[in-house]
Amino acid sequence: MTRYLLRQITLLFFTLLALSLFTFCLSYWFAGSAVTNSSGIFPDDPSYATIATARGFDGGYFGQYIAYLRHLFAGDWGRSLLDGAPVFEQLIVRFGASLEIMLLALLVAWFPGVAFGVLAALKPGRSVDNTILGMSISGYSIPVFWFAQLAILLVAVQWGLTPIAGQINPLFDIPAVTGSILIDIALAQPANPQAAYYSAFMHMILPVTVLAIMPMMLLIRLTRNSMLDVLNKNYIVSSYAKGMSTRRVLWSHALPNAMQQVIRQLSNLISLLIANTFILEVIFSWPGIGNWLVRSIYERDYPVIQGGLLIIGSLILVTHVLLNLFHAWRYPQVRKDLYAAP
Amino acid sequence: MLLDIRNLTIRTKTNIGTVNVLDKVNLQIHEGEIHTLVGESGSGKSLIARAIMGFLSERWDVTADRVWFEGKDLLSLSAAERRDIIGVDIAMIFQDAKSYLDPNLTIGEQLSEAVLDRDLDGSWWQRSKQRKERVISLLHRVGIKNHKAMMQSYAHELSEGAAQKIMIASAIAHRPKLLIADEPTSTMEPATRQQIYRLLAQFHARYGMSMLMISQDLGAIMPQTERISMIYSGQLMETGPAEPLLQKPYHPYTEALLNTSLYRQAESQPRTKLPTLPGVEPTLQHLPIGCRLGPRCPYAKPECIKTPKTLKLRDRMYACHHPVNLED
Amino acid sequence: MKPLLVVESLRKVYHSRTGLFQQQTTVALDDVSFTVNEGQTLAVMGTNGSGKSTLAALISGAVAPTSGRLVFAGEELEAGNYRQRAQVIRMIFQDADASLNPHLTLGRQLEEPLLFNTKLNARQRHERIMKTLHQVGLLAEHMVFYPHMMSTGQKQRASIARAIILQPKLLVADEALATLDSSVRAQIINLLLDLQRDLKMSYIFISQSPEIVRHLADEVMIMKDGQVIEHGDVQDVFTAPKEQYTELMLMSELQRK
Amino acid sequence: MPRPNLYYEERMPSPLQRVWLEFRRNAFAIGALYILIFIVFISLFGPLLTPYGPNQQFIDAISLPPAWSVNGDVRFLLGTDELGRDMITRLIYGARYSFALPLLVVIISALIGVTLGAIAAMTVGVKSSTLKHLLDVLMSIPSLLLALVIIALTGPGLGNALLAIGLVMIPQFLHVTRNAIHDERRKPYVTASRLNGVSDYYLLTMVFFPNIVRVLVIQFTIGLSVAIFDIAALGFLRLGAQAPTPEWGSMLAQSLEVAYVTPWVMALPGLALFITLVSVNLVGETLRQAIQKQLEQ
Amino acid sequence: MATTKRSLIKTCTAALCLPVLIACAPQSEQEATLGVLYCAEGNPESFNPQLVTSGTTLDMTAAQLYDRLIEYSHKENNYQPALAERWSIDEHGLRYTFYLRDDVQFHTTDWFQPSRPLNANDVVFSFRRWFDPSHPFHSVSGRGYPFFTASGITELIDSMKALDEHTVEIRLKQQDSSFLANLASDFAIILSAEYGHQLLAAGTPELIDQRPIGTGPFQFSDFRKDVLVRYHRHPNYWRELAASEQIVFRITQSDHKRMLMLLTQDCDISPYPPARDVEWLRQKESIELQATVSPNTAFWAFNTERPPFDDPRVRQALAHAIDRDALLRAVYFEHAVRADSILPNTSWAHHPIPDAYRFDPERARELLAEADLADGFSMDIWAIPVQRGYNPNARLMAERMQSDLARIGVRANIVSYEWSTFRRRLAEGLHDSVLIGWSADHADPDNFFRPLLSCRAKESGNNRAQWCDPLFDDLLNAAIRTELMPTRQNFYQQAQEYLAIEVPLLPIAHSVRFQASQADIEGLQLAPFGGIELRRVKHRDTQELRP
Repeated sequence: MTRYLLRQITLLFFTLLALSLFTFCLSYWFAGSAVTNSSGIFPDDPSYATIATARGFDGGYFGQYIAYLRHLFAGDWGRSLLDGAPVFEQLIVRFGASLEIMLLALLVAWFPGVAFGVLAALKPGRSVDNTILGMSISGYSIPVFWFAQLAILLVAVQWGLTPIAGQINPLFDIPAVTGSILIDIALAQPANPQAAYYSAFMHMILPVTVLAIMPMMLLIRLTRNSMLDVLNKNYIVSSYAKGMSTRRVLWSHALPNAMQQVIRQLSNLISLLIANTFILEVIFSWPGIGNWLVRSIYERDYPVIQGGLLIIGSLILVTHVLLNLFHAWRYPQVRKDLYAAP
Repeated sequence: MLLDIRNLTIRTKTNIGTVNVLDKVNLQIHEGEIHTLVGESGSGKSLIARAIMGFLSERWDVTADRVWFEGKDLLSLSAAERRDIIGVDIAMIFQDAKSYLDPNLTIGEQLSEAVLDRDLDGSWWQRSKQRKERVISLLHRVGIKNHKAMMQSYAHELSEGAAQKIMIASAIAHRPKLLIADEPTSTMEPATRQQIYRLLAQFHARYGMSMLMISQDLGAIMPQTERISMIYSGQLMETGPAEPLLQKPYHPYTEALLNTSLYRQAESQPRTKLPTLPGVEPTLQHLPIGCRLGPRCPYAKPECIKTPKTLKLRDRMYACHHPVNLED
Repeated sequence: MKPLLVVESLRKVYHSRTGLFQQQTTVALDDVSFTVNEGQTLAVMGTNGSGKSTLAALISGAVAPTSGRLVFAGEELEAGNYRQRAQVIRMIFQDADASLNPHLTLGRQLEEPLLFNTKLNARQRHERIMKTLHQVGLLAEHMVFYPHMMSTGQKQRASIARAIILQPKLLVADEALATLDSSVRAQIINLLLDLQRDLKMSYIFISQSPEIVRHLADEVMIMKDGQVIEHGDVQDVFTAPKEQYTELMLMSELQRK
Repeated sequence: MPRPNLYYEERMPSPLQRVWLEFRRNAFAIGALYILIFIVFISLFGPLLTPYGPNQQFIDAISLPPAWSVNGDVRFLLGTDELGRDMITRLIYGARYSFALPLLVVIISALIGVTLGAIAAMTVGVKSSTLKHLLDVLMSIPSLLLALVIIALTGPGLGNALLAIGLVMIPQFLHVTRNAIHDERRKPYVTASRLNGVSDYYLLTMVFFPNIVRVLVIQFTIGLSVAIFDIAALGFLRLGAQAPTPEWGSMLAQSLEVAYVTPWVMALPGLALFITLVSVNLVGETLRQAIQKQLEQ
Repeated sequence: MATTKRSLIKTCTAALCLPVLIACAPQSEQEATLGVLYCAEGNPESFNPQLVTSGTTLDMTAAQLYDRLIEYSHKENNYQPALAERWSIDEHGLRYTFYLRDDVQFHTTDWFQPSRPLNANDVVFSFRRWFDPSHPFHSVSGRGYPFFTASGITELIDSMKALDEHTVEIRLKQQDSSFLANLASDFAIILSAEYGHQLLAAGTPELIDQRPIGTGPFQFSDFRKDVLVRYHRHPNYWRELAASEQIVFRITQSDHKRMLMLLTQDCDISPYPPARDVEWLRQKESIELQATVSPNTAFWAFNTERPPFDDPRVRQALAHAIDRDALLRAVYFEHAVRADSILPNTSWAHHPIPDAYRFDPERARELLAEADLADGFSMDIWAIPVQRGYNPNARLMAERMQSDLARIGVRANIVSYEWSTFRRRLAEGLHDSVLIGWSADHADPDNFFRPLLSCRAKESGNNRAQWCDPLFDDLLNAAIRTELMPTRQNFYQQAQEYLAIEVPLLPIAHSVRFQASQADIEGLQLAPFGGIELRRVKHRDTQELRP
């Protein structure tokens, strides 16, 4: 396991390096001055020359890349071309906000997704299975941006159940420290935390639910398929041969093994989640990274694009490695396959 | 009579309609007997074992005059009642034992599942301690000395022989009255096979349990076998005590199988052609009417198709109008 | 008798990566030499991992040796030259099912070696295929069958047909009978015996079953950990094994007697 | 070679035909297939079917509800939008942008990706597991994000969005093809063909290809579904097709301004997208199951 | 059972353990959330109105954070004292003296604690910043002072000095009839000189526009880009204290979204509700809708520096190509009148010339042919991405115009950026043409000409047509040098006629301005000119927290 851990961490290191190299190259590929694109300082700014030197632009590409990495580690990710605000500070807050709904949506998707998937797998080909499968495919096919809009019109506007924008009623004076509203409320310790949590909760319901739909539907199918697969395995038969009840067999053998396959495909789910988060943040005015990145692309705010890509890319890479590690830790026979690979 | 199966019939749907995969099979196993069921692949021998265990899914329609185990009809038991028998009084081991072990649980965890709660008492902690002791003793009984390492290992780390030993340990946890072994050694190397057979023979001797061995090759049956049943394409061909049956088979099928198994090879000349049955075993879509061996049987006559019947001679039964080796 | 295939100090080493910089070296076959004569059957026995399958793969050409050479009827066989080898040495696989392409009809699969190794025209190829099918006891109609429509025995016959369609001199069978039912196995044994008689072929027979070896082979070679530990006439080796390893392997069910 | 059916009466379906037979048993999937064929049809012949142009504005018919409602007008079956453009015409034209173009893009990427993947698999052996890991990582990045990166470089626009999606799809097909061939090449039947001395071309077309075609078909349906969604999503984010292009995603984005007052303007393009995606996904999933079933026999 | 337990634990880990869910709290009536939510259309570009012209920024800053020397009363139609309790003008109209109040306190915040009330230094500091290039803050923020440059007061002021602690004197170079109007406009706000010096000492002068200190009814508290701007009540305000403890501007770009937010009570006030929604908003009982005739004009400006728009015939042709009546229906839903002059119909100098801008595609084609462009050409129409009082939906308007233009063979391409980028690029003159407009800052007609079309306006980047014509500038200067109404009217008439020939821009509409709020909001009044005052705004009853 240690060796595997080291190997994964090496892999992570190199992929992160490749990612940073890519974002570094973007400065050149984007239109305009590479100095401006990486630092956010316009050529007519008096500090332009100093910045260029600090970023190694008087030297070769390698020196520039090293300088770029140094700036990254120092937390100097450049300034927005639009408003001159430091990218890194914005990034942290927005990243927190994005991560919050992503994790919550994953959580919301997880349990019903697995439960329905198992339910369908227990009666393959029957009406329960067909209904769940049909629901899953339709649910998976709903364009999330359309669905969000329908939800807003119906739930929020027509029935007046929830608010439709932001993380919390802005009259609560909650300073954005981490970006994650639940954590920020805890940090801010307002006079009326209950009310603040309630408000945050109401603001979350709609975006998180809509965001959870597609992953949930995917999860249903993943779970169903791997569960069907596992239920045909011989060790399920031998468990019954021990005189175990169906419930126990499901719980201690079928489900854990089915989850193994699901976890292996979890990175698909995460990527779906990230893509949908981007879209939904725009719709629900959620002050997250996707909302920001999309607009920056539209506005060609290059330092922001680079920063956003770097952080989303890192999130994906780290998640990927964490999933691999979790998988190898939780499922011992996987490690053997990994070692055996030529 | 420990297990009494009368007219066990299993039907399933195919694209040409419902067919009898298993056709009125009778099988009796006495207390303390090792009974070997021999048949080629697809003959339905595993279906019998699974029907007894209650593993067959709904697409298999199981009917029988009786499937009695100690006088209880296994087919009409509820799931809970069945659990009092399956895994306790009837245990089963399988071919390719590794795949019957959960890859994600340690051997210790899986073995402790076989230990029933009702055999333990005391507090939660005490019970778990007892459970562990039971598991260790089971491992010792199947000849695994290094129980500590074994309990922590996973299926993929085991050799085939060791995996089968674990399956046996799990099966004998409650000293079952009947052990069903579905080709437990067919994929093993000869030496390992001997080891497993010795182990099984040992438990048979120690606990006096009955065993239903399933084998596809007459050449590789357990030496201690007392009775043999021959099954072909879902029909029982011949049943009888091992020695006489192997020496003088009545049924043409038994004889053909004996000839082809190289079992009597010592007598045969090397590089001579082996006497074989012509043709291939029928598929489910093309089951012959009457005695299913008919099309391949050198002695087949019209009555084999019209009125197949089972005859009894002393303690042997055979389903044939024209038995061989019966001249005396 | 003329030596057909001469195997000279054949060696095969596998490298596998275990870590970022470490390599693990496995010697699968270590300095193996022997000769197969025309019309003769050589059996190779050994437990799993003894290197007997590697040997089969090397002789058939599926794998290139690390060192050593193969001389066939005085001509050295080049590793990687499949067409040279296909004319003289053919292989029957352990799993007939997996060795047939599930998406091609049997006819197409039998035509494949003819297309690439002979100059026959379509009609001649068709005739050859029909003839070969008859030789292995299959019917003309099997030409349009896909593998999934045939029984195990028929599949094994088909793969034998593919092996002999180029009329090779040497047939390598890697555990070709291991997974067959005994009655089907007997049929195939008979077929192999017939073919050997009719086509004067040599066999290299890889098997774990002493019964089959005794029935089919002239010579037997016992392998252990990539090396030949015993080599001799079947009768001699079977009646008086020199090594305990051999004895253990020959034990099997015969002891019931 | 004699034709099989001439002297053998029983049908001899090839494995791929058997997949189709299995697929055909699902009535919903067949329905979905018909819908897709219908969409292809209107993509091709849309201009012949519609009485108006996609950007033709009727000043006297602004924001009309569908024809069956009280204020509707039979001239405009599904109503008009806030500029007085006929909804049904725009939807039909939209099929070109939202279905036909992604389809075309996926076909082209598939051709390129499969070719490259086949070349990669045939020339380079399984050497570096690290490379495979890197590709795996690349695959785990959402296609929409990659498309966003490319659009960040090229600027918004339908052409750029299509290009971006196409570029994103290529490595996926490459990866799938390469992996599938690698999985296949260890199988005995491939060794058997090699020992027959077949050419690389024969190996690729007759041996590998029929056996990996099911993987490719599945990847194709997945790719198509993703491409349709991504193009629409980019249009919705105003990074893809620009107004007044009747692309469903950008129609949806524009309709948001009037969603409350004239809900049908918003509901219709979304519905069209939904139906298309359901059909593609249903066909894909049924195909996958049929193949699964055939593998299990 | 041990096994089951263990696998249960493992499964749980696999299922990404659930954090403790928040208990749904019941609605609590805590007072900490009192305040008013205002839905703004975009981010403020700066917190200093001197630097900007955009209405969005003005609405959010001018009247809330700052005060001016004098104010204009619409009710009484005259100038009222504000920070200056009185003022005097000499007989030549060249010397203005302002006498300041002595009880005006600046904001006290975490980053600045004033040591003294407002005095003449502050006024001089604030004014010199925009007209005196040697002022230390003149080049801070680097945006220029578009309003002052464009309206010409920068050039107008001869000198300014503090006569004593509470008296300020301004001398003009020449008489200007719009000077007081300009002083009363939203741009002429007063900053704190003390704060300026503190920032200079700290080396962070740019903070003066980012963390503002003023004398206004609210003080700056928090700004999260794209999310909100938060102000708290200024407790030492010299007038009646602000009615609300807190005011939060929620930044929401989409007008539809803002309207929905009004319905879901995510907003209390939504300025500029979309015209198409006005009719049914009026029906809603929970929503109060206010309307005012607002002196504004939406227009289509051509970049006269770019060919082919440097040819007046092309501009005329484009003007004739547009069916503006159709635009009124499709875009304004008839809540506007057609503009036949840049000057709104409410102005006393209004002089419509309908014929110059009439819809006549035939004539347009002829003109294009004359300009050797019979085959048409393709052009960009930049449409403002936000909705303003003068144009509720520029994008929609552009789409309508696309089909009109197609009729004369002109292929139009619609371009849009986020609001601040849009303005930056617009100022750089990167556009072919732009759909934009102007709302009056004060009642003087000069406010419609000089900031929009003068040569100085071109320098300041506010001249959307990039049009500079000395003849036109002369007309404007002549008009401003006199107080005599008939003379001025005559000059302005000539100016409008000149515009009808040159067509640097096509006037499209003068619209009615709407404002929607929750029914329980009181103290909200629509001012015809410029920004919104929020100091009297509050919820009618004791406020309750809404989720």
